[in-house]
Formats: sequence, structure tokens, C-alpha cells
Amino acid sequence: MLTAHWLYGISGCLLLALGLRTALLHDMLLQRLIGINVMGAGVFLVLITVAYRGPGIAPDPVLHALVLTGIVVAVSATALALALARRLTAEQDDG
Amino acid sequence: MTAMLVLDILLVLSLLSLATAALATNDARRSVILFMAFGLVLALAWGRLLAPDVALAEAAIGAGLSGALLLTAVRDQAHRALRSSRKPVHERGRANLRVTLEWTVTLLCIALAGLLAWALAQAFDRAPKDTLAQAVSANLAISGVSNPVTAVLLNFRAYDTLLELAVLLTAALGIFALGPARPGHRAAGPVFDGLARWLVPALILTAGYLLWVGAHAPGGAFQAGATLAAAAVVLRLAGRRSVGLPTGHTLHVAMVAGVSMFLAVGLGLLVLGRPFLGYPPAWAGGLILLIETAAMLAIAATLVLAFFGGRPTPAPGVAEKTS
Amino acid sequence: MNFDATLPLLVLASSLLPGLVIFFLREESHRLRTLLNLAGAGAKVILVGIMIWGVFHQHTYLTRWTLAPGLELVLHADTLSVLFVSLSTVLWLVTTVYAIGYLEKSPHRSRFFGFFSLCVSATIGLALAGNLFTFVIFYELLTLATYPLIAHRGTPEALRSARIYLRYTLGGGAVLLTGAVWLHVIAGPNAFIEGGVLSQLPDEYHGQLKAIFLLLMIGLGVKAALVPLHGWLPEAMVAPAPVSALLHAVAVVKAGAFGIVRVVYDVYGVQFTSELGLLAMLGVAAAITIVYGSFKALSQDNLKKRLAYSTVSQVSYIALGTAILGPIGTIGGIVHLVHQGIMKITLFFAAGNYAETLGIHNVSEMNGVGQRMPATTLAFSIAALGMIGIPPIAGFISKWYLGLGAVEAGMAGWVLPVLIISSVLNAAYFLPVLYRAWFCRPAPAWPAEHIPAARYETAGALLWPPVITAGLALAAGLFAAAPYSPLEWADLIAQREYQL
Amino acid sequence: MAETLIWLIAMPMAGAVATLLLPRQSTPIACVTAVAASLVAGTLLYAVSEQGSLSYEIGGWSAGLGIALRADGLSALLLMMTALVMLASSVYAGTYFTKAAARARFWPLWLLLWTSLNALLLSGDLFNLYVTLELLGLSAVALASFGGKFAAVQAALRYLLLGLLGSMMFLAGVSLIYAGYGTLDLATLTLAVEPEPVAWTALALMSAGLLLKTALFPLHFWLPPAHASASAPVSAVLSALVVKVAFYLLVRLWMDVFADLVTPAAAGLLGVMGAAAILWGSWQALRTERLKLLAAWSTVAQLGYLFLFFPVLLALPPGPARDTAFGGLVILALTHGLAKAGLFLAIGIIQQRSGHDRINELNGTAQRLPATTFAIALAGVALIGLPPSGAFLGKWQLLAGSFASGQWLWILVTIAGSLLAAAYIFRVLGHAFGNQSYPRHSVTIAREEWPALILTTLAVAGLGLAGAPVWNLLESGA
Repeated sequence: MLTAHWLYGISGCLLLALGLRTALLHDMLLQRLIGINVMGAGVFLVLITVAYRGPGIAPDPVLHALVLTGIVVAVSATALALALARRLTAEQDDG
Repeated sequence: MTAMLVLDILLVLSLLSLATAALATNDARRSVILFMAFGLVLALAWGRLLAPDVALAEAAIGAGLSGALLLTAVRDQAHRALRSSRKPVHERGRANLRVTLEWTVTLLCIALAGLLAWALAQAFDRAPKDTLAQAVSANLAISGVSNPVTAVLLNFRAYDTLLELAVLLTAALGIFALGPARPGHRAAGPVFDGLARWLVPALILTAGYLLWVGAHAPGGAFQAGATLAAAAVVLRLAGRRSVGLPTGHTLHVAMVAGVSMFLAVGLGLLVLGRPFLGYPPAWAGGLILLIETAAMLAIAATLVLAFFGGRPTPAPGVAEKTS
Repeated sequence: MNFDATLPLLVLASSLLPGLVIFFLREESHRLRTLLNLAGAGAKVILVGIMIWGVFHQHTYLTRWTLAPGLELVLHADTLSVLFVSLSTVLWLVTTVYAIGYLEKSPHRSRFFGFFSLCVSATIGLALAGNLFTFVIFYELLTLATYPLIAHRGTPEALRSARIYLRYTLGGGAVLLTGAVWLHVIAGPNAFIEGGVLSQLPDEYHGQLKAIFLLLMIGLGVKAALVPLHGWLPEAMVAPAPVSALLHAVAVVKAGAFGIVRVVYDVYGVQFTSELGLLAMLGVAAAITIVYGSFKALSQDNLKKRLAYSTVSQVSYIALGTAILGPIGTIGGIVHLVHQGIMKITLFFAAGNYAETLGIHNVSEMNGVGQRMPATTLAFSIAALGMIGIPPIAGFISKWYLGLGAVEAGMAGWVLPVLIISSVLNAAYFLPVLYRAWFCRPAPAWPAEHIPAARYETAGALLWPPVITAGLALAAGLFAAAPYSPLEWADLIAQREYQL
Repeated sequence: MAETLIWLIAMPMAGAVATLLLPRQSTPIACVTAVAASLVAGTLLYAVSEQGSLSYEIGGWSAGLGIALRADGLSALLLMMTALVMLASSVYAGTYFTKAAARARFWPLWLLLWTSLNALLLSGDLFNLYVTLELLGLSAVALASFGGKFAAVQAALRYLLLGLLGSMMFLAGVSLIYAGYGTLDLATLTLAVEPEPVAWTALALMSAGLLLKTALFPLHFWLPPAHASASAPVSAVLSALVVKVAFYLLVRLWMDVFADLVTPAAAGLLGVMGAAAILWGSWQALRTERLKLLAAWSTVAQLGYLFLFFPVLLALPPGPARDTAFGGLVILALTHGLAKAGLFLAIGIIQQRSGHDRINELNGTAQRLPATTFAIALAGVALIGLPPSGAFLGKWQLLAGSFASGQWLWILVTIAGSLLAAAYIFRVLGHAFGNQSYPRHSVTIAREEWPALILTTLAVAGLGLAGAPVWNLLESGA
């Protein structure tokens, strides 16, 4: 186990917990959404850390591909959430 | 090694502090900007961990586009949504309850992080045999591309990518179904307009390059699509309402381009007696490029649509006068 | 599939299929509906006739259908089921005729007759059930099919009664289900076999078996209206008269009583039940119900309500007969299943006729009704006297065998007093009614005369059913010793149960 | 035969693309797709019953490097239920949305949802499951907000956020698995997994995410508003299928892949949560004023029954006893799916006819629509668990399993829940009796009323009387 594994792995876990806490507790939609994105970043960080084999060694490409997929999925979900939120505020303003 | 360690510690600390800061503030705009900064540092971390493909995608999508989306939402006051449901706390009992809840959740989250880290440590200790990565390199020669990440994304696990494009399409359709976009804000000043004239062609060129290079080096459809979308976003900020994006039916075609091309290739091969998405090695490179091109268009169209927050409205003459 | 394996299914289908078709008939298709009803009832009479002959000659009629591993829907004709099936079939035919006349102009007839047929189908299924699982299925179906009949009029009162009915019966159903599953877990599929099979289980199960018996009796006791589970029955009399007739004579209360008989004789076995000390418990519950129901009936002015409490009391004779160990008591209980049915249905038909023809709902309005409606009142009188136990009417036979059985089983000490007290009470609540009807002077005008006296005292479809069933009640008493009479059949059942 | 697996995914997806490209013909295209996809599901069911489990390696790459699709008896049955519910709801939706433009926007999302359901039920790869979960979540949210009513959009947004949270937890579990075992393929993992911290932490994370998605008490709070404010065909599918496939995944993980890890305490915890869901959900259904909310709360309760099976199954010895009880779980889930979909479709008709769904004011409408009311009654029979519905067989097995393992609490909860269900169902059905004017025909609006009637009849008579093949299929496809 490399030092980088320790550092980045633990950071990933912390980011996940941090994002989760915000997503559960925060009042504001935007922060909750960012919280979920931070959670995702934490998971992705864990995945990329797992892929890392050390300097000069080719990392695991499968995990990189998974994270790429994950990023696009996350941005899709964020976009939909924001569109829904916009629709809500528009109606609140109208009403 | 110590220099690397310092860099690692710096990266990790800034990641954690940026995330904390972004989540702690109550100012929405500030939060978004901090989150974008977080994304950029994250991209650096990906680079440090030898994941340049991911770094590119993070910079373009994770930090760039997500940030732009969030910023537009802040501008439209969308972050106020759902807020009304939490009533202001009046009674002391409820306030106490709230505090208890916060502490419970916080402790649970800390416990979760600890558990996860512990389990992860155990997993690293097991040091599983690297069979999957070996299988990828063993089959890379017949995958049609030389970038292993692209090989996984568009050949070995192409089915994931097909579904991912379907996710993107679903998001776009969901946004679409909510109705037309709200009219954009006024155009930026002439300086930005001038900048846009240079920036947009450059971005389009970059997108094309990324798409082509993805076969053997970091890059590919998603990064290219995101860059293309960025070009449209720049145009939008410069005041173009529909940014030359097709409206109505043609937009549909662009949105489904990725899924349809994927399906057409997959089912075509199935009809020819091969497995679904089982490219013959000789054609693999060409087919992958074909799919990627369509995917790039779809990604760009979808991301721009998401950025608009709805169906693009046909532009009235006023907005077009700068062109 | 050969005929022997299909016959039980055919008997079931002869009311089920017409019922399902009737639901989709247009409200005005009066003739088609009547045709379907009568064709179904007629077909059932013929099929059951074949079945009676076959069972008497030791034929086996058995339909099996696997629903899940270890859970089989079994329809099986044995002597006991044939007795109940015949009763239901004959009375369904009569009641259908009566209902067609009774509901001549009221709305929602397709719905009514649809559920009416389903109700009878559920009763038939219950009678033919070859194991406890099948019995539970049809027991619940009966609840479902009866609810719309009680709620049929749609008045707040009807809906309230229907709700009360549901509360009792679904609650009872849940308890029965619990008991049935429990028994299934410790004893496997509980096929109904004469003499039962549970006595072969090792001793350590006896505690559980007692608890299960209690659950089963509570579940069945709700429909059989054992005190204190009887609360729904007097409420349910808001239903239209044919429904009350069917409910009290064949369908619901009888299903409960029949279930008690089945569980005691063909699941536990009467000897084993007695060894577990459960028979006495059942006997006490029955005795309390008999006396309590009779007392309550005394004070009811509403005729249907008085009849309802009388049902509470009379149905428990069946449970009482079951609780008396020995073939003679068994005969008394089982034969009462039939006798009570034909007598009680006569009484409800007559009560319906009074209400429908003259608007009479209360005993106090019945003065002199015998002169205006002699045939109906004669039928009513025969049935009422039979209920009291006057020879040579059917009810006398039941009570005679019950008493004799109690003496034989050494239970005379408490059974005979119960029989005597209840007969005295029967007389006390029926004789005044008869006196008023025959010997008091009629009031100047009837409460509401809907049907004027023409060729008959009331509409033909209303008149003939009580006359026929009263005739049956008389015949069952007079020709009790004839072959295929209810008494002879009950004797056959007792022989097979006790392996005489 | 193995190609049917990929066709089940490709067909609705191609249908989605076609409806987008040809918006004017979208309704006929969608209906043809629905029929074709249902036929494929039927073919698969037949194939699994004949040949046992099937698998298909996408792109010809062996599972591990590539992604494999797999179908056994359980997934084939759920795929068939999905097809039936989607087909009936498609027919219904064709007339429910009166504007052509709305239909054209509806079909692509609808078919993408179907794609995701099928993809999830067939997937044999953990990360692929994550993607299908996201596809399912996003398409469900987009459909839940469809029409854009304020309440619907609000509920959909909550639904989305919680769904994302669930997916992230799931993905965290997946990454642990890859870190520990270097594989994502479920079949490989089943052989490799051992009772150790990595595995059970991963299982806990994935389960937490899935429990949120399947709305098990106390994580159910998002479900009633989301299911009650969506349009009728969407509510039907959300309640019948979307929560059900998340549950399927839980079953797959707990009883199959990680079966060696599951302890009685963990299963007992799920049981307790399920019991609470039954009691609380039924109680809320009894109290609510609106018919759609009643149906939605009833979903919360009915999901609880499914979780009661976990401690019961674990306590039974592996072999025929456990298999029989497991069949009970499956038949209960299938019955609920068909019945709840039918219930929501029927409620949709009532809501459209009367302009509201307030339970206390249903009299006239219920009596003018006898076929629809009858469908509600049939659905009620299935929800209460009365014979001859499939749910009766399921509950019998649940009770039998509880008795056999001496777990008395579950018996009490099951009985109490059934009685509460009877109370809330008959609260509605009481309004069907009265002296309002009666239509000349029982079925008044055929194309809208038949789907609900057929689904509920299947739930009651189909699964109840002809349910035995379910057990055979689970056995042959195991």
C-alpha cells in the first residue's frame, strides 16, 4: 500500500461523508446538489486511487473508464435537477 | 519522493478545504465558485494519479460545465426551490430536535467515512490480482484503438457507454418536457463579444482534435462534446439566443445521434450474425470513430440544452443583430 | 380428465359461470338473466343428484389443482359435503325464484344476481372443500361475495351493517387463516378424512393443537354466530329478504357451523377432540349461545330481528350436536344442519312476504295477518312449530336425537336442561306471533299494502317458495326414515365417522 | 435464444429513438414497441422455463472484461410482469394524454424507462447496475414531473435528490468491491466473496442506497408525494415497477451474491423495518383523504411485506422449505405489481371523470363506472391478500415460514396489516353502493377501463389460481 493510496483514499472517504452530510442536512437545494456532487467526487477519488499502481506503472484503465462514465451521469443528473428547480422558482414567482 | 509527498498533501488539503468551504457557505454564488475551484484541483489530482482522460473530462465537464450550469441556476434564483418546505424554527423544542438531528447525522457520516476507509485499507492489503487490467492490455490489439481507456469505454464496456448516452438523452428529454427555456439575460459587452469571435472557433477545433486523438491518447467523445458545448456556452454568454443550435425537430436528431448510432451499429452487427456491439477487429477503429462522432454531437447538444434549461426559443431579430 | 374428477368442478361452475356472465348483462336484460339463473340452478340440481347417487354407492369425486408447492385446491365429495351441497342447491333454486319476484322493480339487479351466484358458489366450494386450505379460500370468498349483498340497498344503514359484517368476518377469517397455516406447518396438508389424522401426532404437539383448535373455533365461530362473536348477525338483517334467507339458512352461518363440524370430525377426529378436552369447551359455548340467543329473541319486536336471534340460537344446536360424543348426538347435530336450513328459510321468506305485500316489519303489526295471507302464514306456522320442536315437523327429529345422544354420552345432566329451556323460550317467542297472526283482529289498514290480493294473496314468485320449503320441513319430519332423507344421510355420515 | 436478452433492452430503446425522430407517429410506434417487447419477454420466460438460466455476453467479450446479461427464473418473471404492466399502461396512456404534443414528449421517456427496467433486471455487472439505476432514476423523475404541475415537479425534485444519494451510496459499495475483489461481474463475485469487512461494508453501502430507492420505512418519506402527484400511467409504473426492481436488486445481493454474509441480525433489522412500514403505511393509507395518496401509502406498506420475508427465509433451512417460501415472496411481489398498477390506472379514470380524487366524494363517479370500481375491488382483494389472489398464496407462505421458524411477531404484523388494508380498501368500496343512476353497460369506456381490469384480474385470478408455475420457474431457472 502506497502513501498516495492512504492520502487520497482517506480524502475520498472524507469527501463522501462531507457531501452526504450536506445533502442530508442543508436547507438549500443548491448546496444539497453540490453536496451530492462532492459525494460523487469522493467516490471517484476512491476509484482513481484504487486504479493507481504507483509512479511509472500503468494504472487500471477500467476504473478510469468507469469514472468517466460516472462524471457524465452526474452532470446529467445535476442538469435535470437544476431544470426542475428552475421550473419551481418560475412558478413560485408567477404564483 | 518528498516533493511528491508535499504536492500530494497540498492537493489533498486544498481539496478538503475547498469542499468544506463550498458546502459551509450560505452564499450560493460563492459556493458554486468554490465548487468550480474544487473541480479544477480535482482535475490536478487526477493528473497526479495518472488519469489524464479523467482529468480532461473533469476540467471540461465536472468543473467547467457543472459550474456554468450551477451559476446559471443561481442567476435564475433556482437555488431557492424546495427551501419553502422547511419552516423556520420557532419553538425551542424543535430547535433542540434539529440540533440533535444534525449531530446524529454528522456522527453517522464520520462513522461512515471511518468504516469506508477501514474497509478500503483492508481491500488494499488484499492486493487483488490485477486480472482485469491485464485482460484489457491483452485484448487492446484487437480493440481497434490504442488508448486503453477508450478501448474499455467504446469496446469492452461499450454497453455501459450506450446506457450512459441514454442517461444523457433522458436528462435532455426531461428538461425538454418541462417547457421552453426562460429568456436569457442581456448580452455581455463588446469586449466579450470580440473574445468570443476568437474563442469559439478555437474551441470547435479543439473538440475535433480531442475526438480524433482519443483513439490513442487521452481524449475522446465526452471531452470533445464538452468542449463543443463550451463553445456554445461562450456564444450564449455573448448574447446569441439559440447559438446557431437547431431548434425543434433537428435538435431531436442531434440529441439522439449518439444512442441511435450506437444502436444501429450494435443491432447491425447482431443482424450480421455477430454479437451485439461485437465489432470485427478490422472495422473496430472505424466503427468506434463513427460512434464517437455521433456521441460527441449528442453530448454537445444535450449539454447546451441543459445549459439553456429548456427548449431553445426561436430567436427574435434583436438578439441576432451582433452576428 | 374423467367425469368423476370433473363433477365437483361442474357443480361449482354451474353457479359460478352464470354469475360471472350476469355481471356483464345490461340492467334491462331481465329474461336472459332469469334464464341464466334458473338454468344454472337447474343444472346444479341434476349434477348434485348424480353426486348423491354416486357417493351413496362409494364413488369418489375428486378434483385437484395445485396452487403452490404443498398447497392444493381439492374439491371432494364425501357424505358430509354432499349433505351440505344438496341443501344449498335446493334452497338456492327456491331462493332464486323468490329473489326474482322480490326484486322485480329494484335497481342494480345484474350486480345483485351476480354476487348472489358468487355467494352460492362460495358455499358450494366450501362444502366440497377437500382440505382445510381449500376451505379457508372459499370461506374468505364467501365473505367477499356477501358484502355487496348486505350493502346492496346503499342506504347509510345498509352500509353501516355491511361494515360491521366485514369487521367481524374478516377478523374471523384472519384468525382462521392463522390457525390453518399453523396446523399446516405442524401437520402438513390437512385433508378432510373421516375420523381425522391429528391423533397420530406425538404428544408434545398437544399444546399447540389446543391453541390451534381455539383459533379455528374463533374463526369459524364468527360466521356461526357463537356468542360473543354473533354481533354482526342481527345487524345484517337490513339486507333484502332473499339475502337474509340465504345468509341464515345456507350461506354464512351455515358455513361456520359446517366448518366446526368439519374440523371436529374430519381434521381432529371427534375422539381425539374429546381426549384433548376440547369437546366440552365447544359444548359450553354452544349451550350459552343457544340460551342467550333465545332470550334476546324474546324482546325483539322487529320480526326479522327476532328471527335473526332465533338463528343465533338454533345454529348452535349443530355445534352442540358436534360436542356430544357418540353417533346419535352426531346425527342430531348434522341433521339439524339441514332441518334448521329449510325451516329458517321458510320463516324469512314469509317475513319478506309480509313486508313486501303489506309493509309489515314488526310483530306488533301482525294482528290477523293469517286471514289476509293464509298460505304464507301457514308456512310460517309450520316452520315456527318445527323450530319449537313439535312433532312431526323436522325440528322435532333434531332435538330428539340431540337429547338421546346426550343421554347416551352421559351428558344428559346439562344438555337436557339446555334443550328444555331453549324449547320453552322458542315457544315463548314464536307462539305469540302465531296467536296474533291467526286469532287477533286485523287493524283497519295494513302499514303499506304494495301488492293487492288478486288470484293469490301475493305475487306468485313470492308465494310458492315458502310453501314449498314448509312442505319440505314437514316431509323431512314425516318421512325421516325414508331412504335419502336427511336423517338417513346423517346416519350414514355418523356410521362412516365412527366406522360402525 | 440468448439474443432475447439483448433484444429486451434494444427494442424499447430503439422505440424511444423512433418516437423521437417521428413524433407524429409516436403513439402507434410506441404501441407496436410495447407489444413487441412484451412478446420478447414472453419468449424469454418460455426459454428460461425450458432451458434454465440464460446469459449473453455483450460484444462477445467474456464476462469480467465485458458485461454479461443474465436471466434466471426470478428475473424472467419480473421482466414478464414489467412487460404486462408497461403494455397495459401504454394502451392506457395512449388515451390518457389527450394532446398529441404531450404524447410525443411522453413516449420517448416512457420507453427509456422501460429500457432501464429491463436493463436492470438483466444486468450481471455491478457498475452497469449503477448506470441502469441512474437511467431508471432519471427517467422516473422526468416522468414523475411530466405535465409540470407544481406539486409534481416539487415531489420529482425530492425524488431525484434522494435517488442520487442512493445511487452514490451504491457506487461507493461498488468501488469497494472492485478494490477488494478486482471484479464487477456478479457471477465471479459470488464465488470470490467471503465474509470479511470489505464485503460487508460494501453490502451495507449498496443496501443503504437501494433501501432508499425502494422506500423502506423510515426511508419512505419521498414516495407518497412523488407517486401521488404524477400522472396516472406514471404512478402505476412507479409504484408497481420502479421500486420493485430496486427491491429485486436487494434480493439478488442478499440472497444470491452475498448470501454467505447475511446474518440473522441484519435480516432481522430489515424485518423490523418492514413491519414498521406495514403498520405505518397502512395507517397512513387509512387516514388519508385522497385516493392516490391512499394507493401510494399502500405501496409503502406492501413493500414492508416483502422485507418480512428476509428474516423468515434466513431462518428456514436451505432446500425445499426455503425455496417454497421464496416463491411466496416472488408471487407476492408480482401480485402487488399487477394489482397496484391496475389500481392507479383505475384511480386515474375516476380522477379524470370527476376532476378530483377525494375519497369522501366518490359516490356518483364510482357508481357510474362499475368496471373501474370492480377493478379497484379486485386490486383491493390482492392488496389485502384475500383468496384467490396471488398475494394470498404469498402471505400463506410468509405465515407458514414464520410459524416454522417460531417468529411470532411477523405473524401478528402480517395479520394486523391485512386487516388495516381491508379497512382502507373497503373505505373506498363503500362508495360503490348507493342509488345513483346506473349505466346501461358495465364497461363504459373500453380502452381506458380494460387495462386496469385485465391487470387486476391477472393479479387475482391469474397468479392466484395459476401461480404454481412460478415455483417451477424459480426452480428450473435457479
